[in-house]
Amino acid sequence: MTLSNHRLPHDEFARIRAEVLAQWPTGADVDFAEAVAYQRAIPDARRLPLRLAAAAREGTTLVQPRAGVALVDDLVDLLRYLEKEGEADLLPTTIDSYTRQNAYDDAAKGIEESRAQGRSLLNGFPAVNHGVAACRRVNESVGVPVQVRHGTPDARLLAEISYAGGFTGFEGGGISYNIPYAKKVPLEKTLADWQYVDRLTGIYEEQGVSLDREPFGPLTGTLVPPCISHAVAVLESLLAAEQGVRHLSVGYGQCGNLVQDIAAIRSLRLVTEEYLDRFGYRDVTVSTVFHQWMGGFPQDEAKAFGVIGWGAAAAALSGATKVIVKTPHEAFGVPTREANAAGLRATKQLVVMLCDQKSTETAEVRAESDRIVAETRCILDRVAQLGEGDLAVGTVRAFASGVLDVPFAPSRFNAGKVLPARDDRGAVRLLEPGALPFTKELLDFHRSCMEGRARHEKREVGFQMVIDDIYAVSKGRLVGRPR
Amino acid sequence: MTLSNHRLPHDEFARIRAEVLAQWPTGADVDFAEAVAYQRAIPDARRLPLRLAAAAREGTTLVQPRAGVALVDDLVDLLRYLEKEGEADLLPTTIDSYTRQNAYDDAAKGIEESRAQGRSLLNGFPAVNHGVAACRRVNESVGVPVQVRHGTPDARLLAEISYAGGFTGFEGGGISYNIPYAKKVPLEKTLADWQYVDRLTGIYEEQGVSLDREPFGPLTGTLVPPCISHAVAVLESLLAAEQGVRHLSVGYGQCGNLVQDIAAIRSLRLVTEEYLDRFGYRDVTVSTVFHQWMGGFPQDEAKAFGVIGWGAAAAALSGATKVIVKTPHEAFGVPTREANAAGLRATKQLVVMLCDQKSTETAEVRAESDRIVAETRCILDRVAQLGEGDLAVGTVRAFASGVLDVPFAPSRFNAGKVLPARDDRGAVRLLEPGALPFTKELLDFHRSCMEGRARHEKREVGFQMVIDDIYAVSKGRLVGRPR
Amino acid sequence: MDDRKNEQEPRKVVLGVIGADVHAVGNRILEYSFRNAGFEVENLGVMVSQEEFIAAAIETAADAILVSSLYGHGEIDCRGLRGRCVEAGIGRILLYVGGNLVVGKTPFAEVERRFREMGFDRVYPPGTLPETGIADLRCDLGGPGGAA
Amino acid sequence: MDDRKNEQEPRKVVLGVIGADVHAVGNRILEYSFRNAGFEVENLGVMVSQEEFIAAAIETAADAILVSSLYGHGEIDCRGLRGRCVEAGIGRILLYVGGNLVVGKTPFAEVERRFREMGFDRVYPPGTLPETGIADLRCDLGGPGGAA
Ligand code: B12
Ligand code: B12
Repeated sequence: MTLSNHRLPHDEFARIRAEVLAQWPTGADVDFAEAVAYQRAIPDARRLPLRLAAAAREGTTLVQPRAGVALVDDLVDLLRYLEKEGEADLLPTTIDSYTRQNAYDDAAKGIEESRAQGRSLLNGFPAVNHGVAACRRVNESVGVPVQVRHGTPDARLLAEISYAGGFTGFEGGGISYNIPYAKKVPLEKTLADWQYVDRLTGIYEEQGVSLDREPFGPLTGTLVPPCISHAVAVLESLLAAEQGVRHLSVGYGQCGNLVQDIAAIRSLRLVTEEYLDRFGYRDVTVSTVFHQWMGGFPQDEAKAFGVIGWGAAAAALSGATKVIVKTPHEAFGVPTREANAAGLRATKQLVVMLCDQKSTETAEVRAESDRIVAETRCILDRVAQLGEGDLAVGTVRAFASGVLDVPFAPSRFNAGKVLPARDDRGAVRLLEPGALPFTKELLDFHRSCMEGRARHEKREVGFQMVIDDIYAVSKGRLVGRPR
Repeated sequence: MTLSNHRLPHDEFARIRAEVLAQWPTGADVDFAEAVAYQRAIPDARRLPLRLAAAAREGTTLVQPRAGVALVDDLVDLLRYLEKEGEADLLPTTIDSYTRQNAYDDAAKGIEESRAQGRSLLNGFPAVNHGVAACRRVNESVGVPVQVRHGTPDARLLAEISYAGGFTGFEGGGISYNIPYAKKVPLEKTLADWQYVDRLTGIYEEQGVSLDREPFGPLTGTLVPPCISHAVAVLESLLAAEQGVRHLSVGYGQCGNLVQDIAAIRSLRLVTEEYLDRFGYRDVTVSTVFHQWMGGFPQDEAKAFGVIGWGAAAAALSGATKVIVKTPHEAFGVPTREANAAGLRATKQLVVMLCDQKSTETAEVRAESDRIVAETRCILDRVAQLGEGDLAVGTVRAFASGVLDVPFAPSRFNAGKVLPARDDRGAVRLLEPGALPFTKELLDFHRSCMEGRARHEKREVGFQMVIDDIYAVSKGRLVGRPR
Repeated sequence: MDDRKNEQEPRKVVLGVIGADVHAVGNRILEYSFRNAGFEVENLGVMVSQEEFIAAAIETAADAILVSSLYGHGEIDCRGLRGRCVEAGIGRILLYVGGNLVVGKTPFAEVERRFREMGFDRVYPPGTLPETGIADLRCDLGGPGGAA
Repeated sequence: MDDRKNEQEPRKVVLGVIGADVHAVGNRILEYSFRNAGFEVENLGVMVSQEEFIAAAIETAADAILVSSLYGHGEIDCRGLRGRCVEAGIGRILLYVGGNLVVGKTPFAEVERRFREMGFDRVYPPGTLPETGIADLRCDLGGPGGAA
């Protein structure tokens, strides 16, 4: 089959499904009809799309942690703790890195070792190894929606087990879970594999089971300019909608400049809705996800709280539907449940305190938002052009030619020509635009931003700025000034 | 002597001085000439006005804690710790509540009991009891400027000992350390007593010793509208300048609405400079002080970190010269040094991270700032009128008539007619303007703010809103919505 | 002394913030809340001495003295209050105390013990809502639902 | 084997992120910094297996293998690397490891002990700057100012 952006035909889907469910013994436990019945019986309070829709209506920002450990009982304890002591509105199940590589044998070893040593040796929950019944136990143990968060290029089996296991949301996409999360997996392969995941989501929807699909917004989490992550989010949304997905959450990783962050969430909602509409997907709901600072964190816990607070404040002022929360342990390792809950409560305090101060319509924000939309359109329209109307094909060609290019991504299918750096007020701009298909006006804008900073810092525009910016937040700054 | 706003004549000052220094045995150790020599020898790094001027030039926001314990050695340890582990740019010595009441006998008991029990039973440092030499030891133990922070209606002896003891900054004023800090001390008395403190500062200035004087901005710390605290700050600045004070830091307690907070610092600087200029005080420097949220705090430490982070962010965005920092123990008691340093580091991370994003010139901020200036002028001009040109006399008459009126103040010389409450976006407005001499336009504005909130909340404008607002932050909100 | 008054007659309390403490906000809310709950409140405001509390309690024939202390010197300021009540002939009056009673964040059980030893009938941790004190007072005074 | 090369000849290092780990940012900076410091760097990027590290070290006759592990599985991924080096005939090669080596915030002394026991010559805590590794490597290789 060659890749194209069309709904997977039923028989093709069925053929793949047989293969997928055979990839690991636990696949045998997935029975679609039974799973639909199970999903339908899930109370509204635990259904992610409903909770997001309610938040959007009320104008509140929901709070969600990252969390996952090797063993089922421990995960249940952890999630209950985060719900109760962390006041989490939404819960996650973060999947371990072996499962993300479909290395279920390694995951099995990790489970065994974790049992033996009495501590989690895996950085997440190996949901495939544990299987459908275990996932259901996890979901039934809590009172709020649980979403699977991972970073898996081929997440087909994981999606099957997750949905049958009662999760009502599934993160990822053929671009966002490939380029930042893989080294040599071709985009053709991940785009096709995520068509499967989206089609699976679609057939649940057709049975009256609403599920949330969330492209992973922050990508590499490191100085990603909004237009690049927006373009990816919109493409994955369009590809998902084609497969019948009805509930999309599009995300963005905080850059740290308040005007840019608010404008990013504003423009992300607008541009996603614009393209869904333009491509004829009319009955899709869109919510927005704000990720607190995704780059390197300060080691000191009090300073980390500062960064977390700033992320919470920006999320609230931007009016994002939910915020994904960091913890004071971020610079060290997977957090203890106490540290995780502390990050959540600090965030909760601020998103609730600031819910009445959304600032999406100031002159500064509108101007920045308009520019982000313009940049994103430049990229998306060229992708469509490159694909001769087919967005899946266009995506592959766009990455090959650097029209889509994610800074610092490990994938060899990513051009890696774009270099971002901060301007003098800390907004992320382009130091080296690579092959991004911007208008001259936009290119000039970015150049003048960098020159303004260089003048202020009395040094040349150059790679040292990028390095300084990468370290900056962990060293207590936003703009990496020369020392 | 009847009160009037004129520089204290030399002989009058000398007469009072003899009395003041005799109030407690340690007063005998103050030798002005020797103290001037000592002060002159203090290195620049420990001179508060110089440090503030440098920060203003560089556009950075300095970080300062509150801290004070009963015993000298413990205070030295504490301040060193906050300098090193808290990364404090400026240090305080917070004075205990007995000293603030000139109850030096009680303070002496507190010192003894603290020695006996091995823990501080006083809520601050009894500087008068410890005397000049001890204060010098404190100052010499650290590398940054140390300011005395207290709340003392009659601080004449404390000021003498502080300046001779090497402190280079002294907080307070005849209004701001009376109305929120006393019950039945007449304003005539505190205004006169602070003329003495200011004159003392002035004569040090005349000897080439620069000292910082800081009117206490937040007053009762509880829903104080900016125009009221600004009016007090400007009056105390004018009264101080008349006595020869040359370095003024004017303060403001965070209200929590970002636009209002930024506008408050902007307008505070503008209106202070405007009036100093108007009354002919031309060689006075003005810096601004942003107090992180001064009302009731949430008990949970993670949530407290959230509130602290928001204060740090607002301080940085407002471009305040320094920020006074709260701690995660705020809701409970005087913090441990660890908790104090944690509040400082969380704040430091954000003020440095956000130093390039000052937002004082947006349309929203300018409009709010203009209104605060207009309100403050209404009050100040009426004070001048009531005093028939004498601002000291005017101040007394203004409080008597409610033209100046501090919400929730304990003083019986405060009218207590004004009732503040938040508008629908959390800015502090006037629910009951009392006798504030506002124009009709301004009164209408406040009324319509309250009506807007009432409509949204579907309840009447009333005292219940005030109560709900007082509890709000400690319960995780800013606007106290009905439950 | 008659501890059991007519149920209809409003119960009287003396309210104030002890010592050199000027924290006025909680005091205002307590006054408002106890009044709203039907008590007769003699509010002495802030900076109240032990003598003033006792004099007001005698003068109003109060059922209880509600002491607040926020600023950290509560431990020193409250010592001997029960003894002075006994001396003044109102030894059995209810004594409640609340606020931030000691210097620094301290385990509340420890704080409660110290103040109970000083003769307080009820001791409240930081952040207590007026409702809690009202319910307890009703109970201690044998109001609706409470034991005599 | 000749461990002491001509001082002028650039020293060679193999660099990479081990296991299923995709954290690419630190790796880029390490490459850039070690190059700038005069080393010849063979950067294998992310997701590098033990076998790939050893093959590259043999092929380039490297002086050291610099292993990064950020994602928490470092403990599992690094086990046996020294043994495989011995088997492959480069048993004395310098092995450095850094990053976020274990799952969760752990006292570093404990982490260092575990990785030293696995045969690593130097173990670095989270947040180590490239300069530290460069200085140590110069020292271990007997460069300027270091012992041979
Ligand atoms: C950015 C980031 C990501 C990005 C990575 C993008 C990319 N492809 O590069 C994304 C979002 C994709 C990501 C994914 C994941 N991440 Co991540 N990530 C981070 C983060 C925030 C910053 C890492 C970074 O770039 N730092 C900046 C660079 C410059 O520093 P550095 O990587 O530490 O490297 C420097 C030093 O360590 C040192 N160094 C490193 N190696 C060596 C070796 C030697 C010899 C020497 C001398 C020095 C040295 O020098 C480097 C340059 O200064 C860290 C937390 C943090 N540090 O704040 C978490 C973190 C590393 N991630 C973590 C985890 C768990 C994951 C995920 C499993 C789960 C998830 N959260 O989705 C996946 C992993 C996927 C996989 N298979 O690897 C954990 C690891 C937990 C642990 N060890 O217990 C961390 C610590 C966060 C946390 N506290 O939970 N992550
Ligand atoms: C606002 C405030 C101030 C204002 C007070 C203005 C005024 N005149 O009212 C100002 C800025 C002037 C001030 C000054 C000082 N303060 Co102050 N202040 C606060 C703060 C932030 C809020 C207090 C408040 O209004 N809360 C809201 C009201 C509604 O709550 P509440 O007062 O707790 O009262 C409620 C309950 O406690 C309970 N309650 C109280 N008493 C009783 C009694 C009974 C019987 C019952 C049932 C219930 C009950 O019901 C009340 C209503 O709900 C608190 C910390 C906090 N809580 O976050 C510190 C705090 C009380 N202050 C403190 C200190 C040390 C001071 C100063 C000494 C030093 C300084 N920082 O300048 C001076 C004291 C001066 C003096 N002589 O008293 C400390 C006390 C430390 C301790 N106990 O260890 C605190 C805890 C801050 C801290 N962590 O350091 N303060």
